[in-house]
Amino acid sequence: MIQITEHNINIEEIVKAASRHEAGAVNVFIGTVRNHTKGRNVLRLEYEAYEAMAISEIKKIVDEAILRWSLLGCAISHRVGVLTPGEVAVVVAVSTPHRADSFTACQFIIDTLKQQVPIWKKEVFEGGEEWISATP
Amino acid sequence: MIQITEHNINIEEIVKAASRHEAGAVNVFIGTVRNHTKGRNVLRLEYEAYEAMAISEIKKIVDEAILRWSLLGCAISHRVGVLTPGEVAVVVAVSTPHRADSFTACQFIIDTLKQQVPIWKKEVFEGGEEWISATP
Amino acid sequence: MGRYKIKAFGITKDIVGGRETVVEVEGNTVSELRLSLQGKYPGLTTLKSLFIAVNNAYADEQTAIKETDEIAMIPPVSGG
Amino acid sequence: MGRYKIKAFGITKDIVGGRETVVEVEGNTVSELRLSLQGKYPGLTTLKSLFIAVNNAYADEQTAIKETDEIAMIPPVSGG
Repeated sequence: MIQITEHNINIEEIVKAASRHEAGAVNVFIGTVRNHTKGRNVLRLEYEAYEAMAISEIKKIVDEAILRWSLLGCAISHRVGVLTPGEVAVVVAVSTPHRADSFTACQFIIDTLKQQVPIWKKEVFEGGEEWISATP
Repeated sequence: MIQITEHNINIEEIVKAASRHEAGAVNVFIGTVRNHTKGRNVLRLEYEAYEAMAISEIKKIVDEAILRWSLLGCAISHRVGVLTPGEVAVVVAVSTPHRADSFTACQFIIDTLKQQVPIWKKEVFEGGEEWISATP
Repeated sequence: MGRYKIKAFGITKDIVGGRETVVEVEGNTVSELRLSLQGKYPGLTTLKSLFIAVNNAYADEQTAIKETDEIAMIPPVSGG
Repeated sequence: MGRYKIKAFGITKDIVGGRETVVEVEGNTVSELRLSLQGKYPGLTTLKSLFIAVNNAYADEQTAIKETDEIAMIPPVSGG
């Protein structure tokens, strides 16, 4: 299950979608909106995705994770739209027979997602706004 | 929040208890009952805890994790009683400012919990039962 | 030589002033498209990186493009 | 010399036949307690390991025990 959504992410639902009865371990990464970054007070984040390509790029990452680790289930949901501090921006859940693989695979997926998947966030803080990572 | 419980673990509740507005990352490990181990069909697991000591040992592990990583929040729940395949046996959730620490700290906690905390499981499979890891 | 419709996201949307722009390109490669885009919108050269996606996949500089392809500018991503 | 009430968990509960047992110990250390337990219940020597907890913490062999302490046998743990 791969999802780009404008609605609140239901963590339990993502975990269920990734779980398998043959799996003993589920690892879940949840990225939330921080209330400050670089000493600035964050008012909100605005997320935007190139949806069709984002889903296709996430699929490639999941396919690689399935090949490299014994991934049994995987579910990923990413929010778009306006998010305020404390809200959940992304959830990655993977299930594997043994627990060490669940950590490694989940970390690989979120790390690679952040590098490759066409999703952008603009941070709106007190006194300004900035597309994160856009300029040197 | 550290909990030994006879009731279903509510994952969303554990995640909420570990989340902090200053944290950007939450990592969650969920241990579930597998439907087979070592080629045996698992009918159920029976978990037992030395509750007061288990909570005290988990606290020590969490205190060490707080010292070693920038842990902002942590919540741990472990089931006791009779569990059937697919059920959640343990949930560990940690929140940190940055994501790499969330993976490392969560893995440290579950690995150490499995080595040190006085909780035992008996596996009841087709044709027999066994206290896991008890005898060589 | 062709006329290409290009999708814009994130900061590139602000630079070109909308979700889409159209550029004339001398040639039919991603590399030539990039030159046209940067000529029309010098602000694009200030980005940390700018990839071009063709039909929902990252394209390299030599990739040939057609006017019917779905083409997009991909500034540095920042999901998660 | 003392009479100690010992909690039993997991496989040790099966070996001693209940949640608790009482042993007479010549001496007042964990090491001497362990010998008494193993003398009374030879099954305990077949375990991969057997720790003794005193007042909710792992104790080492030299730890002194009192009859009023909360003492427990900790066979190999298998939580998670």
